[in-house]
Amino acid sequence: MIILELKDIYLHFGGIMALNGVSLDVREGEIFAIIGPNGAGKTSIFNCISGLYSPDRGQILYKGKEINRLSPFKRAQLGLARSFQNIELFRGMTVIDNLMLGRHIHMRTNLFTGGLWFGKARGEEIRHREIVEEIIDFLEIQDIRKKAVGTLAYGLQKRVELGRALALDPQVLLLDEPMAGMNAEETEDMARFILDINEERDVTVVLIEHDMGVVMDISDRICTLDFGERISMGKPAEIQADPKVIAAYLGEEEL
Amino acid sequence: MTEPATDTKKKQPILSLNNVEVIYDDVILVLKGMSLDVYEGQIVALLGANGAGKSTTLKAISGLLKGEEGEVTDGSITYMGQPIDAVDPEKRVSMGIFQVMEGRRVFDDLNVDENLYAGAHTRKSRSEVKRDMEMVFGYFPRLTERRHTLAGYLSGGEQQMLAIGRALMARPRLMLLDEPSLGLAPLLVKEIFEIINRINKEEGTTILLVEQNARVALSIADYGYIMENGKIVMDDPVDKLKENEDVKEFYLGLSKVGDRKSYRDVKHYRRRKRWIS
Amino acid sequence: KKEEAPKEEAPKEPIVIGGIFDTTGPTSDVGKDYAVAAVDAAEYINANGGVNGRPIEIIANDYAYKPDKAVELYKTYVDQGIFLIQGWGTGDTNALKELVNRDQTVYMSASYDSGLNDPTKTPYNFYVGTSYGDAIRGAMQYVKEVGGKKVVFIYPDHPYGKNPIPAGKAMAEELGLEVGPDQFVALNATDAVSQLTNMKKFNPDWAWIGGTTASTAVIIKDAAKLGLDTKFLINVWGFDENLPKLAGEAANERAYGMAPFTFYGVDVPGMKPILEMHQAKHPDDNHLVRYTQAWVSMMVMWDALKRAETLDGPGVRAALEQVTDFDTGGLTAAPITFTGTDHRPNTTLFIYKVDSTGKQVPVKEVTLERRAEWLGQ
Amino acid sequence: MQELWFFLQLVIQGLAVGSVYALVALGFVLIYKASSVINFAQGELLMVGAYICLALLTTYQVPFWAGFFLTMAFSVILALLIERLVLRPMIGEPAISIIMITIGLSLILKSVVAGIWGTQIKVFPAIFPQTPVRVGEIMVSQVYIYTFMASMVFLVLFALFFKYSRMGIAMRATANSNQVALSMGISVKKVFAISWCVAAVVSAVGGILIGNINGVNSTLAGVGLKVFPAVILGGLDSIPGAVLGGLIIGILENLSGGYLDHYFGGGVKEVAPFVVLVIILMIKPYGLFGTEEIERV
Amino acid sequence: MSLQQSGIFHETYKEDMAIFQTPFIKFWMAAFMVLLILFPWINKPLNALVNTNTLYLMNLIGIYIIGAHGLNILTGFTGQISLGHGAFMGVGAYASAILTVKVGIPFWFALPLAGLITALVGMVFGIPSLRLKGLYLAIATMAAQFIIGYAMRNWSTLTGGSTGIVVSSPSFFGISLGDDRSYYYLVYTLVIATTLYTKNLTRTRPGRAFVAIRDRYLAAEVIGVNVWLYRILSFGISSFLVGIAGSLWAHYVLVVNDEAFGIWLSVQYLAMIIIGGMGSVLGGIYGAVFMTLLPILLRIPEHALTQIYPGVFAIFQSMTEGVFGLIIILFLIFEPDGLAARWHTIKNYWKLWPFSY
Ligand SMILES: Nc1ncnc2c1ncn2[C@@H]1O[C@H](COP(=O)(O)OP(=O)(O)OP(=O)(O)O)[C@@H](O)[C@H]1O
Ligand SMILES: Nc1ncnc2c1ncn2[C@@H]1O[C@H](COP(=O)(O)OP(=O)(O)OP(=O)(O)O)[C@@H](O)[C@H]1O
Ligand SMILES: [Mg+2]
Ligand SMILES: [Mg+2]
Repeated sequence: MIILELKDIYLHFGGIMALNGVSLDVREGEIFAIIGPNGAGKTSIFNCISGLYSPDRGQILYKGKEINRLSPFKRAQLGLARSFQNIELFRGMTVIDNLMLGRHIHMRTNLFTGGLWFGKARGEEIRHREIVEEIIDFLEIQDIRKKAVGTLAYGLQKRVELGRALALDPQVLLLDEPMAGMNAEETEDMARFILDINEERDVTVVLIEHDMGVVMDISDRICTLDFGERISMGKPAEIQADPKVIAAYLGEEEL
Repeated sequence: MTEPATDTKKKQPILSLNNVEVIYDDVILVLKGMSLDVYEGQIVALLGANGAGKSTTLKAISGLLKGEEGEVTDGSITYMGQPIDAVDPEKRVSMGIFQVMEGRRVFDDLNVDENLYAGAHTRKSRSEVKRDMEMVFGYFPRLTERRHTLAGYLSGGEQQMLAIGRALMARPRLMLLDEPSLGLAPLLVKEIFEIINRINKEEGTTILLVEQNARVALSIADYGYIMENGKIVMDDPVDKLKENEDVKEFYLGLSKVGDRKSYRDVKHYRRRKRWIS
Repeated sequence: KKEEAPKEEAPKEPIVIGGIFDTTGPTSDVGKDYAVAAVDAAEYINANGGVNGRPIEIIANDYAYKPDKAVELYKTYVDQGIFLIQGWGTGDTNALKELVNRDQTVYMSASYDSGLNDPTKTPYNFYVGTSYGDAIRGAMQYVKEVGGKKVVFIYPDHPYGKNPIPAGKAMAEELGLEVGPDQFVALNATDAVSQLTNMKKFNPDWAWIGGTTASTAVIIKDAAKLGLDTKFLINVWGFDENLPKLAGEAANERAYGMAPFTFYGVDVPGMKPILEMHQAKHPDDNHLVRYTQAWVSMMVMWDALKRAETLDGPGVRAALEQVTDFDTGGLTAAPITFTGTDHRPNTTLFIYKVDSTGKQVPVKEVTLERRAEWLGQ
Repeated sequence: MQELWFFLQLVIQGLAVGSVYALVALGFVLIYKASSVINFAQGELLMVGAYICLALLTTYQVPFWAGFFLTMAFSVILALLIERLVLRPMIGEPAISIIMITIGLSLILKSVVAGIWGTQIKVFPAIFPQTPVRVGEIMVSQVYIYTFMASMVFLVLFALFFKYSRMGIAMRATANSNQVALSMGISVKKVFAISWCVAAVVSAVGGILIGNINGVNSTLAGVGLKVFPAVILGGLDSIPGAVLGGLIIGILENLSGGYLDHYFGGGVKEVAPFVVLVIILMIKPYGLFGTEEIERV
Repeated sequence: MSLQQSGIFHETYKEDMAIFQTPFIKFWMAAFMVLLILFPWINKPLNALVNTNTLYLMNLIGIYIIGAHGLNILTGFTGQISLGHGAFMGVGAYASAILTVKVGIPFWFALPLAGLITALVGMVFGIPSLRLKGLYLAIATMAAQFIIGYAMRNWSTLTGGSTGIVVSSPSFFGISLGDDRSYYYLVYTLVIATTLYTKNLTRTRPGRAFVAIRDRYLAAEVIGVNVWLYRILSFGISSFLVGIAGSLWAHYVLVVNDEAFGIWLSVQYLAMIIIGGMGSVLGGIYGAVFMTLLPILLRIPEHALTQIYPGVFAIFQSMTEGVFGLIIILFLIFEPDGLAARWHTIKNYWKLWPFSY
């Protein structure tokens, strides 16, 4: 079943056509990768999906319903979560608080109950804290849980960001270059996390990544963009062999 | 520590860190006696896990720690035979040390051209700067069409190109590169490393390279250091390093037999091997 | 009773007086001189026998023209057992009047707000200058006398400026003067062109200015610039020795001041001790009529203290209410009298003007009736 | 006809007063552009400049031009001192702390001035011809004309400087990120020092001009507050915006004073600019010419 | 190395979330509370020492603490600088004065109502925050300051114009709260209540949303925070608290007059939270204490000097403001993150001591 679909999306900034009639569809339960040269428009697609950019033209469908006009926070409530290319964590807060924020949409505490604390608010805090701790265990970041994220090393921040997105309990997870800045071992961990999230939590993953080793290995389908246009879409093996993709993106060398 | 390669043995290192300790916020000890030598004309790679302290090392060298509540509390940093611990960061740039910071720190509100001009701040000759600018645009044609766009609007990869271009504009003697390949498309990664190699060979720029993409890094480096938890745990000429089993496994992503494996096959959570723990 | 920082070899415990002055705030340009004078006067009083042998001590604190600061100082003073205060502005004195009444603290202010001179409402408030209400009435009376027909009121959006305006308008009506539209010029205004251009349409013979010296100078200069024929009658805080300096030639024959007090240095008997004090303590300073104002306030207070039966609020109040025809040695336009039913010190003031050579000279003394209905108005 | 003259008089006078604001705003924007510091002591710099010049001219009887240049020199020294002692230690600290620092600075400057010169108003010796210029029924003091010219000259100088000079670019880079600017070899200290020096000089010029209009006392620093609506209206980081903002605020003040005061009982002059400001900001959140904050992820 | 203290292990998240985590801290907290309760009975000797009515000071401090909490929620937590809180406090004061004097409502109802009215006014002036960022917003709130100030001065029928409104002290079951001591208990009951409220708010969902908006509002929006709503709510709750402070102020100082609520008060509020530590509940308290005490403490040497050289006192007085400025500057230079941060570092240091590294 198609869970997320983009139909003929156009987006421009001044004279630059960032997206030029892009269409793609993501099936429920798959790992879908978007690749393409720098400036091809990958992040822009994510921004359109999560509602930070509104396309000039075209439709974005989530579970068959158009979400073009929804504001970003509403889309999050529908089950769309993402990470960012330039880490966008809340730098002043601890890891736990960042993840607890991921739980925001699932919590109900308001200005009154929160201020009173005892009773409702505390119970809710504890319940969600348990969920968050589970994610912390899953991502193996126990030892940094009370550190301010701003002081963490780059790679760890990426992991925390994944955790925050996960805390939303999303149905579709958009990950923008999750492996950037990781060495082989950490890349492996991250890949494992993504696979686990996909398999065990039944989350559909849309992935932007430049590490071809990972992309070709873990994704079910890949879409390639260049200059805002889709130049190919298909199984990893097809993409790898596509001369257009090789010329624009992969280069001649073997992987 | 093992001795550096024999051919450079007699020479004075252009940069040398001796037992450097760095503390953040007065309490967090990050570098715990870090030592490292870089010889003129070399490309030296510095590898290590997330949080090992690689970026911190570079910042200690360029003097940019101060802005982040960090402080070198012990040990010494020598550049061209002189201790530079007391030298202001901007002075270090005019002495020839230039750092490309992690995470594409471009000037958002300046356009691409102005960013490049800012990179050439310490240089006098306007005509040379102009020429180098054309060179940079030659390297990164993608930037040419975005010349008058504010850098903040560029895509991640474009910003990374700009950050590297800016470093080229400075024509440093010692370039500190913090993950130059971050977020770049594979094709471009290759190109960037070619460029790095070229300025090293042609201009004689010494390069200290922090890079997670160890395969590419080691392919152009002369000498490699591996750091963990604030210390150097291994250093060797690259050829030797590449043969090390641990390096192969953890940094090059090769299993014992030397071929690639699928991520789907990796079983859960192997215990990691660490040099120190 | 507190005994902090006692004067060396003081024979007796001093009578402590709380000072609430503005020496750093927006009115410090005049407030500082006033505060200095109050301290000087205390020294003079002590040198001349104090209060029946007891010295007085004035704690001069700055409140920077902030009412809440004034309240804080006031409360501190009361807490220390102080029952007599020398205060300053219209806003803060009004702010404190309830508390003053409750605590039975005698409060002598530099604000001559007419609202403070009705003992049925503010039994513990006193001041020694002709009230603003009487000043503005006097001004209208003068306008009438010299044949003026049309007047306009110019004032800042501020209690000192606003409070007397109704009195002025009522008086103008009573005298049959035509009143033009009010104009508002802020105390910190740097120009008044728009207001004066507006006023020009009505073209009054006389305009009342209820600002301070700085804003008055601005108005007068702009009036000259716009070539207005209007002459200006200026309330007490807007007319002092600085005005001709600031306004330059523009003030000549244009600026008239309502002056309850003799200007600093004028040769009257009461000025002698002031000048001696000046010579002895700060010969290089340059004083204004504000110095005289504070001095007179202290002298009246001294007189009452000496006669007070009990040294507390009610005692001093009673003594003040017995002040009758207190001779200020020519420092005020008329002697000062308080009664239990009327705290108006007098109803007479000088009208000064800036003459064609830039000198400030008295032109007239106006005296108003002491009408009962004007009490507190 | 008379109504028209009235209107014109208000506008012209507004322009005149506005050019004073423009001048102060220029210094303010300069500092902001170079270091993203909001300088709450701008008015005090102006006041100090005015007092220094006044002291030179009256107490020391220095001729005007000598006094003028000595004042400029003094302003530079003062700015360097401020930079060295107060701002340099704050490099890299959050903007809001630096704002607070400038508030502290304004308190110090104010009290030092009060300590030295007292709080009474002092009068400037007449430097400019006192007779107003007259066009039809409109009259403007000559000082204002000089002020207007000064602000135009500075406007052109600064605009060129920031667009084209090496230092100008370095300054904008510094405002963007101290840390990254340092890594380019840009001396953040120097940038701060230069920007404060220039701002102090511009302010001192403004101070002398304003001092000439109405004399000098501690309330002179209040002009500093007028700067905020002016620069925000123009766009915080825009040099032409500062000038235009200053002029518009001047005109607004005068028009509202002339037409509205009457109905609302005074004080409209002071608030009207702020009301207009909020309305304009709701339509153009970065003022007329301000650069938008970049918000892409 | 982790900063978590070693030696203490929490077995439940409930314990981990408690405000006072160790018996040691609990003990000192209790001791402090006892001192707080006893203070009005033991402050006399202190009065002479600092030459002022310390109980009055304590009350003012308490009132400012409540207001500072308010501003801290808005600026420290949500990251929206306000230069209008002085005026908002005025709204609270006027609302309370008008309600008690002109409408005749008892103080106990006027107090929360004043808070609500201020919250409403604050939210209206917070609307620009939906579009404005950073300093632009700061100046827009400064516009609020001037516009409200103008209304207070000129809407004479309601506000008594520039003369203001005289109010009376509240009473509690027939006992007048007009004296400093009983008012003290009123103020500090509310101080404790609002402090706990603020602390709790900031460590639960809404507080986290505030901080998220401060740190990165785009990311906050993408994870599902209704940025719009929370910005306005932040203005609302912040103004509510400062309105309460205003109401308390009015019934303590007993006269409401626009001069007290000028831009300077707004600046002082800002100084409080910056010096105390933005985004820290303790910070608001430290800041209010610091900013209220400092001028008083500065008066002590000045007072002594006045006694010795009465003639020159004016010079010293003009200097105190400068010294005040100087101390602010020194403070920010040496403690840019505020007093609360200093406390934090010391705490961290001792946690790890003697193995600091
Ligand atoms: N400003 C800071 N304040 C406190 N701690 C910091 C700060 N910057 C870095 N650290 C800590 O120092 C350690 C080393 O960080 P550093 O950024 O040098 O790592 P790195 O080796 O570059 O990692 P990565 O590969 O992820 O970039 C980390 O544990 C990090 O948490
Ligand atoms: N807000 C914006 N304003 C102006 N230009 C923009 C904006 N957002 C994106 N662009 C431009 O649109 C193009 C596509 O950008 P996008 O970030 O989607 O690229 P990308 O495929 O993610 O590249 P990368 O791999 O380098 O991250 C780029 O040229 C970029 O400069
Ligand atoms: Mg991207
Ligand atoms: Mg790093």
